[in-house]
Amino acid sequence: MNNILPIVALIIFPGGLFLLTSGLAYEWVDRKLIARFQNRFGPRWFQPLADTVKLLAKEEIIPQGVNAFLFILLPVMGLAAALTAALYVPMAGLAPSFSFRGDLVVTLYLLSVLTLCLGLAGANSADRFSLIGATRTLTQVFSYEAPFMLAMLGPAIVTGSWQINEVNAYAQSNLWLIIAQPIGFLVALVGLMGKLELPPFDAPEAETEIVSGALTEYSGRGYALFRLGKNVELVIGLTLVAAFYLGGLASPLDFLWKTLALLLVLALLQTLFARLRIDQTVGLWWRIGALLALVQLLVLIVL
Amino acid sequence: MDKQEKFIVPIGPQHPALKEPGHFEFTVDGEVVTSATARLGYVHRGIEKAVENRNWTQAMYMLERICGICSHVHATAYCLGVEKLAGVEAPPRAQAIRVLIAELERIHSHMLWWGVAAHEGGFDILFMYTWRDRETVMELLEMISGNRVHYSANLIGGVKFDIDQKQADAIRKGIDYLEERTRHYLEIITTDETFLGRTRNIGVMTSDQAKSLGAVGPTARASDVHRDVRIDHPYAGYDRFPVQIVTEKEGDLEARFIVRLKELFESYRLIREVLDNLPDSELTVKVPRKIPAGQVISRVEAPRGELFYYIESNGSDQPERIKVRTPTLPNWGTVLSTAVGLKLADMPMLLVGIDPCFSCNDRLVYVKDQNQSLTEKTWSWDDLRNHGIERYK
Amino acid sequence: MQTDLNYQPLEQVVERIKTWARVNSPWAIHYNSGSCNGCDIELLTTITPHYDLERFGVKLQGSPRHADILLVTGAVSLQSRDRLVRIYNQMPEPKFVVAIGACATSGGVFRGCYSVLNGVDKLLPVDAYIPGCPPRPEAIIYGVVQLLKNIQNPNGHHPEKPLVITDVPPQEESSC
Amino acid sequence: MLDNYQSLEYARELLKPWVLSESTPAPERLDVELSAENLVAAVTALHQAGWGYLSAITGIDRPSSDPEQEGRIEVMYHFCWGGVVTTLRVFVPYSNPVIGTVCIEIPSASLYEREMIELYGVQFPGTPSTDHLLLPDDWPADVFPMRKSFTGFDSPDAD
Repeated sequence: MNNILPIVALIIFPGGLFLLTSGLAYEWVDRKLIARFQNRFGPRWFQPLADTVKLLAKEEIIPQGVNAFLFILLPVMGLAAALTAALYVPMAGLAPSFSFRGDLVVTLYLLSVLTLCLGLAGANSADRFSLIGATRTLTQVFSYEAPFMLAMLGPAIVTGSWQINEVNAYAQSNLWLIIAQPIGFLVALVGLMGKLELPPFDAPEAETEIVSGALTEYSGRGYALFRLGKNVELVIGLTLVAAFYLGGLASPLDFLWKTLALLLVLALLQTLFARLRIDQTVGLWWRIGALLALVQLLVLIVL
Repeated sequence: MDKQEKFIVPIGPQHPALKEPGHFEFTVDGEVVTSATARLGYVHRGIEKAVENRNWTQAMYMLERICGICSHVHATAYCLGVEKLAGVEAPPRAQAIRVLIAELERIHSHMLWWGVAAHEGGFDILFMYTWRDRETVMELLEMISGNRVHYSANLIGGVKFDIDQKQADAIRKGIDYLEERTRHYLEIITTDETFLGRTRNIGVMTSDQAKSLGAVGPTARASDVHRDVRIDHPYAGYDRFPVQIVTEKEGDLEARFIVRLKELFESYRLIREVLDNLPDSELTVKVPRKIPAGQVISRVEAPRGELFYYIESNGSDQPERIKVRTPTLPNWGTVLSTAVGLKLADMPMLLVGIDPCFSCNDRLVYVKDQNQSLTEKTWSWDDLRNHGIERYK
Repeated sequence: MQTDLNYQPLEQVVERIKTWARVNSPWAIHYNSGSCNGCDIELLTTITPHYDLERFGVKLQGSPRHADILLVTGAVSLQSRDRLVRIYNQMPEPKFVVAIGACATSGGVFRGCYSVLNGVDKLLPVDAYIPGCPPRPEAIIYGVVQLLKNIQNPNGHHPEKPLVITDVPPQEESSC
Repeated sequence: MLDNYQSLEYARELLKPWVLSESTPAPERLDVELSAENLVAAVTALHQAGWGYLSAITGIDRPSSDPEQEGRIEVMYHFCWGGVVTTLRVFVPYSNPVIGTVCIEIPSASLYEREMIELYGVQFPGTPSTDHLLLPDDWPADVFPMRKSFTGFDSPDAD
């Protein structure tokens, strides 16, 4: 338990404000890297901020044939889940503000609540594209969730505890787990891309097929909250994988360069691949992802 | 599956996959498409009617604007037809310049196409890189004609501008750069795993299916059908600069990519040949204002396939009738028959596979799905949109 | 957008922030209502590396819900007239219309054809016209930047905007 | 592939039973006039023999000059094969503009026929579908834009 006042921890520092700004900053880095890889100039530094403020200031259209209460609630719930997940993760290199035995499972569950909200939002509206987007989001959840969990279990088994804080401490003390468990790292990274629906796994919001999937009907605030949720989840996912596999996060500087290195790898992977069809993604995950993660665990147990 | 309401996915008329308005309804069962219908006509501007009360030269400017990507080819077909009617022959240098600009336009059209096709498959980096390289050919066209898209090089009886030595060298330099880039793209398209996952043996069309459906251009040549007007019936300068046919066997989406890329190598060779031995003669020949009565058929190979012009004149200075049958028209039949059985996610790729040019044609093809007996409640895009409108009032 | 003087200072600040955000992240949606796709490929060229528009924050969106600017190309053909109206109605409020190319501005070379409605302004309140057949990518960017400037200055000219435009029968508008 | 002359001979001999009049306006073209009834038979013969493909169907409105003689619509079926084009020409009076459909033989011809139905008012009994092709759905039923009699909704204010 670190010593920052719980309220401050919740609102300002590791939670709330800091997270939203770092989410926007990471989104900007991500878009800028992709643009530079595509030989384009890329957006200015305040672009995500301008996008979010503009979306918040736009008129909110609530289409009929949609359960209005759910329509408004889902984005808020998604963002809330993403924000709470941040409390168990060693944000900015400091010790996580709350941690208890088994908070790894809770964090992973909270991270996938946002994707479930997205699926529900899609199913909620009567527009054809959202319905298809919803089915794709949910099928994708079932495909990447298991391998991603298994990949996260690797380091937990080695440290012998389910607490993120302890795993982080263990990772700092001895050999980087990326060298000890390379397959686990690979599956975790690619699992993160699946969770955040980054290309090549962006079938659920394939712009050229189903407009923008579950989010087609959303405009203004709802859409802004969903985008913020996605950014926050990007940051948390990066810190989680960095904490586990890149030898723990001791100081803010450590946190910074490790997560940005991971983001660079992520951006590179994003630009390299064409979008996979939904059945190809599911096939890839179950055949390769799950198997690799299992092999990794067997190696650990036998070791 | 019989009593359940068919799930209709309307794509278009406004849809990010389509750069132009066309309305497609795919009846899907889960992700698999069971039947496809198209409703076009959003770009119908009544050109063939308007042309009848314009004189011969005015008509050309209108016909050029049928399609932004293949405007030169429309003008060439029209001018060749009218020159044949008037019993006049454009000078050899003009014919050679027509071939040169036709090939440059083919490069510009094919590069545009596989950039957009890559974007459909979610492969945006190829889209960006291809369109960056396409700027070279746009600059060449602008250097020669002063305009990037509608270069209107043609006159009835000749060509408007000449190619001097400095321009020829700039074209050769541009072509060398493009050839090296095209080799690079051909290598990417045939090896990149994720892209192959989207194109290999999808929308396969056998060669006799292509023949019976009357497919034309690269779409037919990808299914090993030897149809290329530049070879069957050489027009303008193509008899002096022969073309070799480029065909593929498989007839799937990947083959269509490869045929178009290989055709570009053919275009580069042709352009160098034209530039090396450009016959010197004057640029235009005198054509009477009133074209003598008669009718003529003029066929030209547009980037997308065979373009068919039927021109009839009644001796006055206004055409009696100009019928334009554009290459995308017969290719529609092939798309909507190969669509059955594929996945919904493949539809944008399939639609873009034949390089559809809606402005060239606004036609409709209605293909009944096999199980006729289904009672289906089709919710067309209009009903969906009407429903949308009442909601927000 | 008009920040007239009787606003209290706080609302003026909020209004200025809102305008700043709208000017710096104008999302666009493109509809081809009967164009020869010359303007469309020039429009697409503006988001490719050579003229990258993302540096100004412009992003081509798929759904009318997410877009602020409606980029219309082509002389509105009778067929696509009601689709265009519907897309306009589906866009959330601060929305702007840009007519790209000679056809969208006045029907261009197809003016007078039986199935063409000469120009977009016969149907929607248009904020910016970009002439040219097709306009060069630089011209399109210049046009969009002029629109953004117009949004930014408080007493900029804005066409009057009916709340919802109903379907306009062919006879009525072809006589005007 | 036969050369141009042989393919034209082959087409002429294929169409022999139904020919009313014949002409070759250009070296690589054969122009055959038929009566409306046996058009379908001629098209089937050409298609069965694998003679090229139906490239286009062109319509021309021929209003008659003197008042009591009725105007006609000329419909041309163009078949292309390599460098050679055969045109089957059919005349149909205004009063009953009816031609047999060729869609059974050539499925993709349905789009050409729909254009004729819409723009010229020629009827093709048995064609798979007849709803609108180019013109908007709210287009008045009996107005055929490509007929000479049609001069647009209002005088084009352009010129």
